[in-house]
Amino acid sequence: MVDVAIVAAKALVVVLIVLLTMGHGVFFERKVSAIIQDRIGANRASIFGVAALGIINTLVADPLKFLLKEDIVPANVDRLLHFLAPVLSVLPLLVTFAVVPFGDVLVVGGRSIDLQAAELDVGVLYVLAMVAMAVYGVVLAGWASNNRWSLLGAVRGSAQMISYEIAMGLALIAVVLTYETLDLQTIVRAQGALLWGWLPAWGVLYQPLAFVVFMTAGIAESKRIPFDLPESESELVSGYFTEYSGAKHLMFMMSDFVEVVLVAALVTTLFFGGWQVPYLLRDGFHFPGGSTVPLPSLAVTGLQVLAFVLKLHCFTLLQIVIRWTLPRFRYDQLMRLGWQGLLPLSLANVVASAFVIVFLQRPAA
Amino acid sequence: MNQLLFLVLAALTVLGALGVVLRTNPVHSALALVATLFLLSVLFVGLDAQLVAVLQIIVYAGAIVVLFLFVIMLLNLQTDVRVLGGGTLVAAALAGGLALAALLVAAVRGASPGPRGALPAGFGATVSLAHKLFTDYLLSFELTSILLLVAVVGAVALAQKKR
Amino acid sequence: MVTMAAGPLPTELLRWIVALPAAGVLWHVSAGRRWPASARVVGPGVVLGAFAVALAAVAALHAAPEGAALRDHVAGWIAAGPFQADAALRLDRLSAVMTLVVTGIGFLIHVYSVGYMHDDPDSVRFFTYLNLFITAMLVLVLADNLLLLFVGWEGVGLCSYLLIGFWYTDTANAVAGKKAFLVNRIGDAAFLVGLFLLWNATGTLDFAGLDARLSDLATMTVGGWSLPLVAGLLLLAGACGKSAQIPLYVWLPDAMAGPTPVSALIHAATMVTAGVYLVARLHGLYALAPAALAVVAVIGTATALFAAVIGTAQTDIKRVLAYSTISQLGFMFLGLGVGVPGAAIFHVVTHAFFKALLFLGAGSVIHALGGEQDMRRMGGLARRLPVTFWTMVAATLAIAGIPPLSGFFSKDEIVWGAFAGPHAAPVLGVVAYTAAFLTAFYMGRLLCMTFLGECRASEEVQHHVHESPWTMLGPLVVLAALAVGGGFLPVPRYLDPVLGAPLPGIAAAHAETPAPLGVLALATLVAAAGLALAYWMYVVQPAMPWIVTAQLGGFYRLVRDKFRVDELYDGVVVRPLFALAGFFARVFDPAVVDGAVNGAGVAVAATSALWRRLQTGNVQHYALSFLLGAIVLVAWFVRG
Amino acid sequence: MGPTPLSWYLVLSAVLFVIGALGVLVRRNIIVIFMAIELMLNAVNLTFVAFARSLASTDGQVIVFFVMTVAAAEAAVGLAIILAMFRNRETVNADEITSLRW
Repeated sequence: MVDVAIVAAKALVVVLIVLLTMGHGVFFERKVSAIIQDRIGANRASIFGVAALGIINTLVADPLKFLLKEDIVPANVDRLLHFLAPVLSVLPLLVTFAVVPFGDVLVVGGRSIDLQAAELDVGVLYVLAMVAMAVYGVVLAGWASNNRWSLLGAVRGSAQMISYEIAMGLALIAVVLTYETLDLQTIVRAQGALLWGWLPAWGVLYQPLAFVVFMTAGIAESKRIPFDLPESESELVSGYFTEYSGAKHLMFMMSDFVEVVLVAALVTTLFFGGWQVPYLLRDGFHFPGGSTVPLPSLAVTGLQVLAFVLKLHCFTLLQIVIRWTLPRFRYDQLMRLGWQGLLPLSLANVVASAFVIVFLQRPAA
Repeated sequence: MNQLLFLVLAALTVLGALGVVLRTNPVHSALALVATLFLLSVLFVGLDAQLVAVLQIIVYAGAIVVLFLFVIMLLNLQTDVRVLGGGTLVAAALAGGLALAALLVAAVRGASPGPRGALPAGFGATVSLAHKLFTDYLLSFELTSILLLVAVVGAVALAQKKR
Repeated sequence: MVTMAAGPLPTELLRWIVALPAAGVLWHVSAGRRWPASARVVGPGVVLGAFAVALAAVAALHAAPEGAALRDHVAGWIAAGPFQADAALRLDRLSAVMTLVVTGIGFLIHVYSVGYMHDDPDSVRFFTYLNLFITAMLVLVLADNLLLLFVGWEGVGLCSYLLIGFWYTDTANAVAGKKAFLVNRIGDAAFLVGLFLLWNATGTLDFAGLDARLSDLATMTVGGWSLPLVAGLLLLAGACGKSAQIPLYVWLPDAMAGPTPVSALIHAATMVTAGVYLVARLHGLYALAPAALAVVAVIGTATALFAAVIGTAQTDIKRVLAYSTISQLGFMFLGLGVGVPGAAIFHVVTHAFFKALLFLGAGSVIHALGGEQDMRRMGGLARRLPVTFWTMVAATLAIAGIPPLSGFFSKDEIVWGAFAGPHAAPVLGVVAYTAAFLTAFYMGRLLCMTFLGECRASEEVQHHVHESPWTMLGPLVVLAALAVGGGFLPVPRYLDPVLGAPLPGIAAAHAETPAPLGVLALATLVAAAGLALAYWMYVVQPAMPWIVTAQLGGFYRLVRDKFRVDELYDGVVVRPLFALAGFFARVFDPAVVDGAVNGAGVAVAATSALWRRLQTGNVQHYALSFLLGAIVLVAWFVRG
Repeated sequence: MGPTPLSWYLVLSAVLFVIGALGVLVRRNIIVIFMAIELMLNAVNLTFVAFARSLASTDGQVIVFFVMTVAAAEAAVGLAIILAMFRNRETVNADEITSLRW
C-alpha cells in the first residue's frame, strides 16, 4: 500500500514538474518572441488590473478560451479516431517522463526512495518506444479529419517523425554505448563523477556530437519551427489539426510543448547531468580544493530536484529561442538534413564511439 | 500472470485481431493491428520478456504499422468496396481455417507446462538477451544485418519513381 | 659413376622428368604469344633438362639392387570403391631405356626443329605440341599402372593428331590427322576392354600388382577362353594401332603429312614403339598365353615383309621411310613374339637412332630442295649435301644390318631369336631374312635415287640447293654416331633382370646362346646383297627399274598402290559405316529419336495444359494450398 | 486464480494465427493481407515467448528478435512492391494482380 502511494506521489511530482515547466514554456514563448521581435508581447488579459507580465494572459486566459470554445467536429469524419487523435498525441509523451529521474534518493523514515517514477531496465528503449507512438496522434488526426490539408500534414508529419527517430535512436545508442546501461537513473549517476578532479563528467563532454544530433532530432520531433512543415500555416492551413478546435486543439498545442519539455528533460538527463549539481554528493558539497560543505540529506535532494527543474527550464528556453530565430525548412531540405546529414553523422558517431570504447575499454567515468 | 488478467487481455487481443481482418477500412485495420500488438507486448511483459515487449512496440507499432499507415495514406485508400475474395476461396479458406484452428488447439491443449522452475536472475533483461545474441546467435545476428541492408536497397529500388 | 648414399632412393626425381616438359607447355601457352622467340630456347631446353634428370634417376636406379624400381607416388588419383589408381611413376630398367630414348632423341629432334621450323610463323604452337608430346610420352613410359599408361597413350595420340595436321590449312593434312586418330581409336577401344578385363580379374592395374597376381591369372577364363589370351589379344590390338601393325598400319604412311621432325620423333623413334613397350611391359601376362605371343610374332613378321614389299615401290622419300618404319616395327613384334623382348627393345633403341637420323636426313634433303619429296626428281645430291649424305649412308648401313653398325646387332638378335628363342618359329625367321633383304634393297634404292647419279631436279630448284644450318646438321651427326656405335650398347643384357622369366617354369629365360658365326655371316650377306642390287639397278644400270616394272606389270602396280589396302578398307569398312550412319541420320533420327522427343514434348504440353489451370496468378489461391499443406503437417504431428 | 498455464498462451496464439491466416486468404486488399501476415508472425512470437518463459530459456526471446527483424524487412520490401504495383496498375486488390501465370 505504501509502495503504491510512493509511486503515485512520484508520478504526481513528475506531472507537476512537467506542467510547471510547460507553463513557463508557454509564457516564455510569448514573451521571448516579443523580445526577439522587439515588441511587448502578451499583456492584455489581467485580473483586477494585474497582468503579471502576461502570465495571466498566457496561462489563464488563453487556456480558458480554448477550453470554453465550441468543439467543432466536421461532417463525414471518423468520429472515434477524430476524438482519439489528440489523446494519442499527448499521452505517450507524458508517459515518457515516467523513466526520467528527477533526483537521487530521498531518505524518508528509513526508506530510500529512488526519485524516478518507473525504474525500468530498458529506460532508453522505452523512451524510443513512446516517442514512436506519438506518431499515431498525427497520422490519425490527419486521416480522420477527412481533409486534404490534414492528410498532407499527416503524411508529412509521419514521414518527418519516422526519419528523425532514426537519427535520435542512433544518438541514443552512442550514449548507451558510453554508459553501458539502458537505465536513465544509472546514466545520471555516472555523470556525477569528476574529470581530472574538477570537471563534472557530463555526457555532453563524452558525446558532443550525439548531443547536437539528439537535440536537432528532438526539435524535429516536436514539429516546431524550423521543422513545422506538418502544420505550416502558409501551405496547409494548420496541417493535421486544421479540423480541430477547442479543447482538442489545446491538446495538440499542449503536446507540442510537452514534447519541448520532454526533449529538454532528455537532453538534461543524458548530456547535462540530470539532477546532478556539480560537487554535490549525498552528504554535501565536496569542492575540488578539498573544502567541504556538509548538508542534510533532505537539502541535498531538494537541491538536486531544483537543479533538474532549472536545467529543464534552460533547455526549454533554448528551444524557444531556436524556434523564433530560424526560418522554416523546405521539405526536401528537411529530408536531406535527416537522411543525409544527421543519419550518417550519428552512424559515424556510433562507430567512432564503439572504437574508442573498445580501445579504452571503458570511459574515464 | 494472473489468469483473470490473462483472460481479459486475451479477449481484447482476439478482438483486435478480428478487427484487423474484419474492418473494411484499412486504416481501422491498421489501428486494430497496433492495438493487438500493444496488447501482445503487455502479454510479453507478463511473460518476463521486457526487452522483447519494448522492441515489439518500437519495431512493430513504431515502425512497421506506421509504414503501413503511411502507404495507405500515400495511396489514399478508402473503405474497401468489395472486401472479400471469390466465394469459393472464402468458403475453402473458412473451412481450412477452422480445421487448422481445431487441429492447433487440439495439438496445443495438452502441452506440458515444461520445467517451470525458478527463472534465472535477469531473465528477459537486455543483458541476458544481448549475451545470447552476441554468442550463440552471432552468425544469425550478423546475417540479419545483411538481410536488412538488402531490404533497404530493395525497398529504395522498388519504390523509386522510374525515370 | 655416382655412388648413391645409403638411404631412401631419390624417387622424387621422376616427377621432375615429366614436369619439365609440362612446364615447357605451360610456358609456350602463357608466354609464347608475347615472346615467340623464347620457344626456340625453352622448347629444347626443357627436354634437355628432362634428359639430365632422367640420367640422374637412372644413375640412382643403378645404385639400387638389380631389378629394383624407383616408384614416385605423386598423388592419389582415382579412388572409387574398390577401384584404385594413383598418379604414380615407376622407373625400372625397361622404362629407363625408354625414358632415355624419348628424352635424348627428343632433345636432338627439338634442336633440329629449331632450324627446320625457323621460318614457320606457327613455331610456338609447334613447340607447344612437341613438348606436350614429350610429356605424354614420358607419362606413358613412366606410368606405374595401366590406367596412367593409357592416359599417356591417349596423350601421345592426341599430339600425333595435332602434329600430323599441323599445317591444317591443307585439307589433306587434316584428313591424315583424322585418319590416324580414328584408326588408333579402334585399337584403343580394344585396349580399354582389355583393361576392364584385367581389372575385373585382378582388382588392380598396377604393374607390380598384376605381376603378383600372375599365377592366379593363369587359370582364369573368360567366356570359356583363357583370360590371359583374351586380354593379351585385346591389348595387342591396341598395340597394333599405336605401332602401325597389320591390320591397323594404314594411318602411318599418311601421317607423313606432318612436319618432318614430327615424323622422326613421333612416327619413327618414339610413339610408334609404344606398342612394343606395352607388350614388353606386360611380358609376364603374355608369357601365360603362348597363343597370343604366336599371334604377335605372326603379325610382326607379316607386317615386316608386307611393308618392305610396298617400300620398294614408293617414290615419295618420306613414304619409303614410313613403310620402312612399319616394317622395322614388325621386326620388333617378331622379337616380342618369339620371346626375346630384350632384343625387341634393343631394336627399338637402335631403330630410334637410325630411323630418326633417316627422317631428319630426308628432312634436310626436302629442306634443301624447297619442299620436294619425290625421289624421281632428286639424285646426285651427295656433293651438294655432304654432311647429310654421309650421315644418311651411316643410317642406311645401320638399318640394312651391315656390321658393326647398330642395326646389325639388334636385328640379328631378333632373327636369331626366331630360330632359337623360347618360342622359336624358324619359318618366321626365314621370312624375316626376306624382309631384311628387301629392307637393304629399298634403303639402297632410296640412297641411290637421292644422292647418286644424275640430278633430276629442275634448274630452279638445283640453283637453290644448300646444306642445312648447323642446328639441323648437329643432331644428324650425333645421331649418326649413335647409329654407328649404338649396337655396342648392352641393352638386352641390361634388361634381363626385368624381362626375365616372371614366374619360374612358365617361360624359359632369354636365349643366352649367342648366334653362331654362320648366321651372322648369312645376315651380313643378305644385307650386302640387297644394297648391291639397289646400287646396280639405280646407279650402274639406270634403265633396269623400267625393265623390271614392265616385266612385273600388274603386280608392280599393285605394290605401287600399296596393295590397295586403303581402298579395301574404304569398301569394306568405311562405306558401309557411312551408309549405316546415313540411314540413322535420314531415317532413324527424324522418325524415331525426334519422334520420341517431340512426342514427349507434346505429351508434357498436353498434360500441363490441364495442370496450368491451377496456376491462377492469384496469390491467395497459392496461399490456400499453403494452408492445406499446413493442415496436413499439423495433422501428421497431432496424429500420434 | 493462479498463474496462467502455458497451454492458454498457446491456444491464444493458435487462435491469432488462424485469424491471421484467414485474413490472408479472404481479404482482397493486399495491404490488409500484409497486416494479417504480421498478425500470424506475432502469433508465433507469442508462442516463442511463452515457451521461453515456460522453459526458463531466453532462446525463445532471441528468436522473436529475429522474427521482428525479418518482419521489418518484409514490410519494407513488401510495401515498396505494393507502391510500385499501385503506380502501374492503380489497384491494391490481390485478385486483380494475376498477370504472373500461364
